[in-house]
Amino acid sequence: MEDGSRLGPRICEGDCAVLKRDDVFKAVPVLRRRKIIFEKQWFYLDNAIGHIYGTTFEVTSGGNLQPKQEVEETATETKEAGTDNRNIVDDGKSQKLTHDDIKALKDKGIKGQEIVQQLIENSTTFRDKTEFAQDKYIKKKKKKYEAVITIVKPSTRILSTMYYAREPGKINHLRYDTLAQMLTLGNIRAGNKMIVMETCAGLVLGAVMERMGGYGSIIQMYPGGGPVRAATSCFGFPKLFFDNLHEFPLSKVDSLLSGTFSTETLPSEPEDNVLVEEESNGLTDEKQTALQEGEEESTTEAAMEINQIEEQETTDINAEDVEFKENKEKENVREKQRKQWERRKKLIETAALLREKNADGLIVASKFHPSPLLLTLLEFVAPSRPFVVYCQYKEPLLECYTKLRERGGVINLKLSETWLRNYQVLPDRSHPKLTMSGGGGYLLSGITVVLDKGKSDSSHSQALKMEEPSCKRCKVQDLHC
Amino acid sequence: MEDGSRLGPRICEGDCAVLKRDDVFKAVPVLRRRKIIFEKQWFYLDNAIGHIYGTTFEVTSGGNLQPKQEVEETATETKEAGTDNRNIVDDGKSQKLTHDDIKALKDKGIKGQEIVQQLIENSTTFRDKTEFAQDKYIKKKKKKYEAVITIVKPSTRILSTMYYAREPGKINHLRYDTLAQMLTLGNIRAGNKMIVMETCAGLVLGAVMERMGGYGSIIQMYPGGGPVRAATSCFGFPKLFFDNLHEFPLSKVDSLLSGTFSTETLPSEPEDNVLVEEESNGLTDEKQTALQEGEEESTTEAAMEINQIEEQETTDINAEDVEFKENKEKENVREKQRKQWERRKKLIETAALLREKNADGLIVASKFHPSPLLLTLLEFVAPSRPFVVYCQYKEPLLECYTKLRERGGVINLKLSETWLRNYQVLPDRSHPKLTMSGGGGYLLSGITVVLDKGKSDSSHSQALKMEEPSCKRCKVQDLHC
Amino acid sequence: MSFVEYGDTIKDGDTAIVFLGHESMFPVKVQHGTVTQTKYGVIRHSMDLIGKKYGSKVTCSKGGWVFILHPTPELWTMNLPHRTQILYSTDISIITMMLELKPGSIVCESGTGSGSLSHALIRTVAPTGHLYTVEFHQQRAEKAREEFREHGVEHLVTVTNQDVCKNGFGVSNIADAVFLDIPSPWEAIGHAKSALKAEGGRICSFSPCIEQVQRTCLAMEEYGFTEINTLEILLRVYNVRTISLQIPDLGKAAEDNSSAGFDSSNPSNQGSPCANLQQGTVQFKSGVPLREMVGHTGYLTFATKSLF
Amino acid sequence: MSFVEYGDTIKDGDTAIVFLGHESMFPVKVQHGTVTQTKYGVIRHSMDLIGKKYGSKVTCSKGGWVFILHPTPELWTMNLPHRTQILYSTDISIITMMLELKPGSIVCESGTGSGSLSHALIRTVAPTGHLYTVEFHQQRAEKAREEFREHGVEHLVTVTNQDVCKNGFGVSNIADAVFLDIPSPWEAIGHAKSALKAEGGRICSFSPCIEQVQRTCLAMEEYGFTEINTLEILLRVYNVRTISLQIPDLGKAAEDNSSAGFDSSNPSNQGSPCANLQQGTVQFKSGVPLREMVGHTGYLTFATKSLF
Repeated sequence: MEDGSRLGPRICEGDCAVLKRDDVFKAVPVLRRRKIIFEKQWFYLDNAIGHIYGTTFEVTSGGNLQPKQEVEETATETKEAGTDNRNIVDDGKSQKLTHDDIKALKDKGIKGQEIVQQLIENSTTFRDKTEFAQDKYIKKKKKKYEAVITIVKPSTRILSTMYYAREPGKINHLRYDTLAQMLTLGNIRAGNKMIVMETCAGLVLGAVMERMGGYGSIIQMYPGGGPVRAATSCFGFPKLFFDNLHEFPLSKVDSLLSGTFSTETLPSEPEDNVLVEEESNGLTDEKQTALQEGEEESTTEAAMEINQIEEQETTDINAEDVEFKENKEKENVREKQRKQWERRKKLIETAALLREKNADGLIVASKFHPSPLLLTLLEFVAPSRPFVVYCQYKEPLLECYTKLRERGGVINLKLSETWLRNYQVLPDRSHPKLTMSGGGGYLLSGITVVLDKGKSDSSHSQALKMEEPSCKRCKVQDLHC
Repeated sequence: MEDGSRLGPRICEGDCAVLKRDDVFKAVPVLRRRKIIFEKQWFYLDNAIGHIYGTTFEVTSGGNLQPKQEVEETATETKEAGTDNRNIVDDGKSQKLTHDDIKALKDKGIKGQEIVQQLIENSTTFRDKTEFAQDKYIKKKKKKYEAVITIVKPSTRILSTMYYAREPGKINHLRYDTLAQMLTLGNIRAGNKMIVMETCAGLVLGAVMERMGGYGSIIQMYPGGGPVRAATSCFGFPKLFFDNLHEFPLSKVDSLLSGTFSTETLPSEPEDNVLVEEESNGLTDEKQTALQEGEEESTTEAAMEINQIEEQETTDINAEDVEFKENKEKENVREKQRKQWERRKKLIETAALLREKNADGLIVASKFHPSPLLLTLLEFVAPSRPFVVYCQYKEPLLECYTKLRERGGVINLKLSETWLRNYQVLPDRSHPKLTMSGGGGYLLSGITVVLDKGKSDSSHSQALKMEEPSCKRCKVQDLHC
Repeated sequence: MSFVEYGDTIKDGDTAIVFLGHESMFPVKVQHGTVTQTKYGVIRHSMDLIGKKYGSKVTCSKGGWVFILHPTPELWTMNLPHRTQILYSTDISIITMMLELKPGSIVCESGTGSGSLSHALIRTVAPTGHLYTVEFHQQRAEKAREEFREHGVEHLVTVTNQDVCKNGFGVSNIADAVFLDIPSPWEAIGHAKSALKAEGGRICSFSPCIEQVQRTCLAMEEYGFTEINTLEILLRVYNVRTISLQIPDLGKAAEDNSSAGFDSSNPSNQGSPCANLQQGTVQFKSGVPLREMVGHTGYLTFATKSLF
Repeated sequence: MSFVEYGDTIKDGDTAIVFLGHESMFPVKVQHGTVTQTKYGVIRHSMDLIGKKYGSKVTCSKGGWVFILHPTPELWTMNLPHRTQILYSTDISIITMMLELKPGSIVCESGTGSGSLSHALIRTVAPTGHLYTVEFHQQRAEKAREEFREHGVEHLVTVTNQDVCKNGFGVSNIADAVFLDIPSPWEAIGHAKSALKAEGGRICSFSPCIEQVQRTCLAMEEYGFTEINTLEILLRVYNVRTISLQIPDLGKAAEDNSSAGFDSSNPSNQGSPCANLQQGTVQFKSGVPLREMVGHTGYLTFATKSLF
């Protein structure tokens, strides 16, 4: 096998890895003797263990993975392209191989690539097709009969793309380029003290953690019984990244601000939260429901894979803790108390961190109405720091904007949306991709400044004037500066 | 001069013509001995009269227009392009010709093209620039020193582009491609009976008239004292196009529907309306006001040019009517009475046209809230006919959508917006234009059906279900059909 | 019924659109004695359609109902049988405006394809204009002719089956506008120019790929076209929805409780702060973009054949 | 202050951002004894700035006030002296994510240009990563070095003045990511590949023109890059406005009048139907797109150097 020390990390049992085929990603736990179904192929990851991340495998008989050294392009020498399609009459009889023939080839263990070659040779119209149509045909067939997957290390790029494609409902339809804007506009970097409020399965939290690389601290605000971090766990961060990750219940925020905070009433256990997450998606519309039902299928599948990692870990811990069966109950009670004590201690620490009111930024991306979140959580942010709020809909951000203007203490407010266009770049046939995302959600960003509470009336009116986006005034100012 | 019968229409005195330089248009009346200012050049149109539309002229000394037979590209043979710009140090001293030198050349009557050539020869950095930078330089200088204009015949393409660029506030920021959508979605064609309600200076009316080519009839609904048709008059339609153009005051619509309509109370005279048009633009925001102030400058200029055509016509009529000065007053009273009588007669005719409730479509594009307009005016439309409503903002159309759903009698409702992207296509430097319009407004379109008033409750719920944009249901239906 | 004139009632021989629901419809040829199957049951043409008003609600045999719509070029575009990739109304709109088409215009088109644009062009140039449309695929040309006949517009259109790049449009110096939607439009620019009137006219070329556009622009320049302008137009459709967003629980309701000092270690009380909180929601209407939209149809290059 | 760490108070030597109002700001180098002119009057650094908290409101000599902001790469991008075309935050965001940058990453960049992207890259790879940036224009390279020094990030960046197409990045097999913003990126793909780690890494090329993209994609394929993906990202900014639209007068208020039968030929009564009508308006908040927006910056082509 390869020299791993020079070539980067190897695939290890227990890792969270990402399967990749063309543009399709799927996060899976690396486990032995576990059947994986991906892109209509089933296989086992056993043989992948020990290989370097980035390796491409071919699925061979019995669902075994076999490393593929070279990703060759399908033989182009067989192509004899027609110049146009005027002579092609589609009678549905152009393929001489029957379904049974193809099945027979497969059963014989003939590799996908060879099947495609046979399909080409047995197509009566292939030679008459234009070069473009030929390529299209090959690609289609290749996708159908060749089973090649690459195993890659998770990253924000990959996981955010994956979630947007597979389970957008879980991340409030936050498109990956919108997430990218948030990370940059929020000046997320090592050493920051960040406040993150998200209900995006922990994807946004993971992205922030990746950008902070274990330096600095993060306070995750959570609704309900505990933070959801299914996507966070997919990143495969080292343990130390979690040392400075704190969580604080949203339901304690008002009391913290009003000075009545106490740790006596803790929110319910994290387990309860899963229900909350599944129950409400912030939508009453039928269509959305219908859509999400459709999504739910794939969701369930992928979520299963991911949750199994967590289960796995839990099982491991239990296996270590429970040495003797007779001690189990006693142990459980003690363990529960210890955990409770630890939770309370951490909560007090986190409350202290928030009370300093010197966070270096605020990131909000949730299913809740952003306005109360933003107005409250900004209290904890130091002046001259950026904040970014995501919402799937524009209207709530209009309200945020208005409320923030009334409140003061923020400048450079900007409501925006990005358009993302992917291109096909091929010799003589370059064009934007034929489908694109209709929308990736909206962002409201800004910068905090010292809030002049005494003179709020006068500062308010001046702040409004100051920020009014008037082209005329800008020009005049340009001249002066 | 050219053989006009074969080569299309000639420029005539009194025409409304459009001046064109690069992508800039301006509509002007063709008048003798009248100074025109366009793109920082002044000239007289006298010499253009009698030439064919589409002719390109050069502005020569004294503001005379001289036809230019060939539009040659600037000599490319002098170009010796550098490969990159690493050796260029910008010290602001690269041009050896001074402002005075250039002024001297101009005063000598040297043509613009020659001035540009001299500028190139006297630039110390021109040869070091990349080919791209050289082209950019030439274009910039050419634009500044060469005075070439083309005179073209007005059309919807030209006038809608011109209005959007020069006076968007006058047409409620209706972008030309949005107007194009309206004309198509509205199935505007010869022979239709159309209802048009617009406050876009008559541009939308003109576009509808162009597409109907004088066949069929149009009923223009107007607010205030009379319809505004400044842009309509720019099209230069033949007189017969106006024979079947009717107008009806909005303020009479409710009484018409309720059966209490009478012609006894006519709205005030058209002249009053200009004020209304100028007063309200539907915006309270400072920025918009600032922007529109900026626009107003060019607006005033262009509007002046256009209005002079109308003045001109009025003067002509008066000149014919008033033969003898002593008869003037008597004549005036009689004339006024005749006009009043005619107006009333036309109003009764128009009311009858509307009462048939068989219009072939409805087009709304106004500064007013579209919801009451749409709900009321749809009463006059036959079933199975398209309607299209434009609004600069999305929110009012959301309301229209909701109200229409409650009302019933419409299907295929669609709320949309178009993105327009212009490209630079040049060898080795093709890309989308660097600036684009941020938005062209929103459209709500649909089709009328027979309104089942008796069963409104049941039909409403079924209609809602029927129209709910559910992907799932669509797919099922596809299979069934 | 014809595609260039509205009729009030459904007649034998009409092409009508059966509207089943949101973006679900299909065209039907109305014929005495014929029946059409829908998911709501059978429609009997003689009984249910002929003589009825366009826009009527028709109850099918299973009790469900549909609307019968008068055909328009736009409805046809949404429902026609695809023989090729077709142009949709968004592109058709800007093509029609930028080519300055109106009643009386003479237009040349190639290829005819599935006739989506052709129907829209005929509608706009009627009753006094004409469409010359050239299609190199024989079957398609034949099918287009048949459709134009059925749709009552055959007097407004001439379909020619030839290769426009080799043989041109078969007319010269009569067109106000030319439209090209062929794989190598640059090979047809010369023919387009000679089809256009001597006094000039407009041309449009539709191409999916930028390389085609580059070659076409060069050819247009070579042939002396001016105002060469390439653009792209995309439709963004919004679904109108009532959204309701939860107001997050920041603990305002729980403040009284926290002072009461419930011990969270008592399992029966753990849920209590959540239980007595009034989770409010905010409702609003929103125009929500579709998750996926058409990201590209083609580049449209417009140009003017100038006077000289 | 540094561009990779927040400081609470303004210190001598800091680069701070003076915020005057909506999108009107400028950077200032804080120095004891210096004064800065603004339209609101003078700011005296020793008195008004040094020792104050970042984010403070500072009153200028004429009584108007400004905010003093801590610099961030994003504020720098909005305020830096342009020596070239620069990359803006919208593109920078997607570049950073798609190159999978994080603390510790080694990145190569060419050209340095005005340092807009460089500052953002350094921010992201700090404190343990490094940026190798290559600029062929000597003046610009020098200026960039100076800025990095002033901004407290010189330990995180190496500026080299050479032609990347000829001489590469000056490092090999150490980069996690390479970014190219040069006129002929295809000439630098080989150098980019050898700068990247043996185990692979990511590359991005920014080009305004599609022809550059075409050549670059070919070169990437030739050099065995995979996942070649070209995209474009555009920012649509909305102004938040209170809009009020008039409710049209359809005559409801006038109905009583019409039955009263005023004669419109009586001039004094002509205006009456308008006069007594209560022209209502509807107010709502709207996010209104700007009239003009940036329509294109460049195409971004990303690719992966794979394991084999």
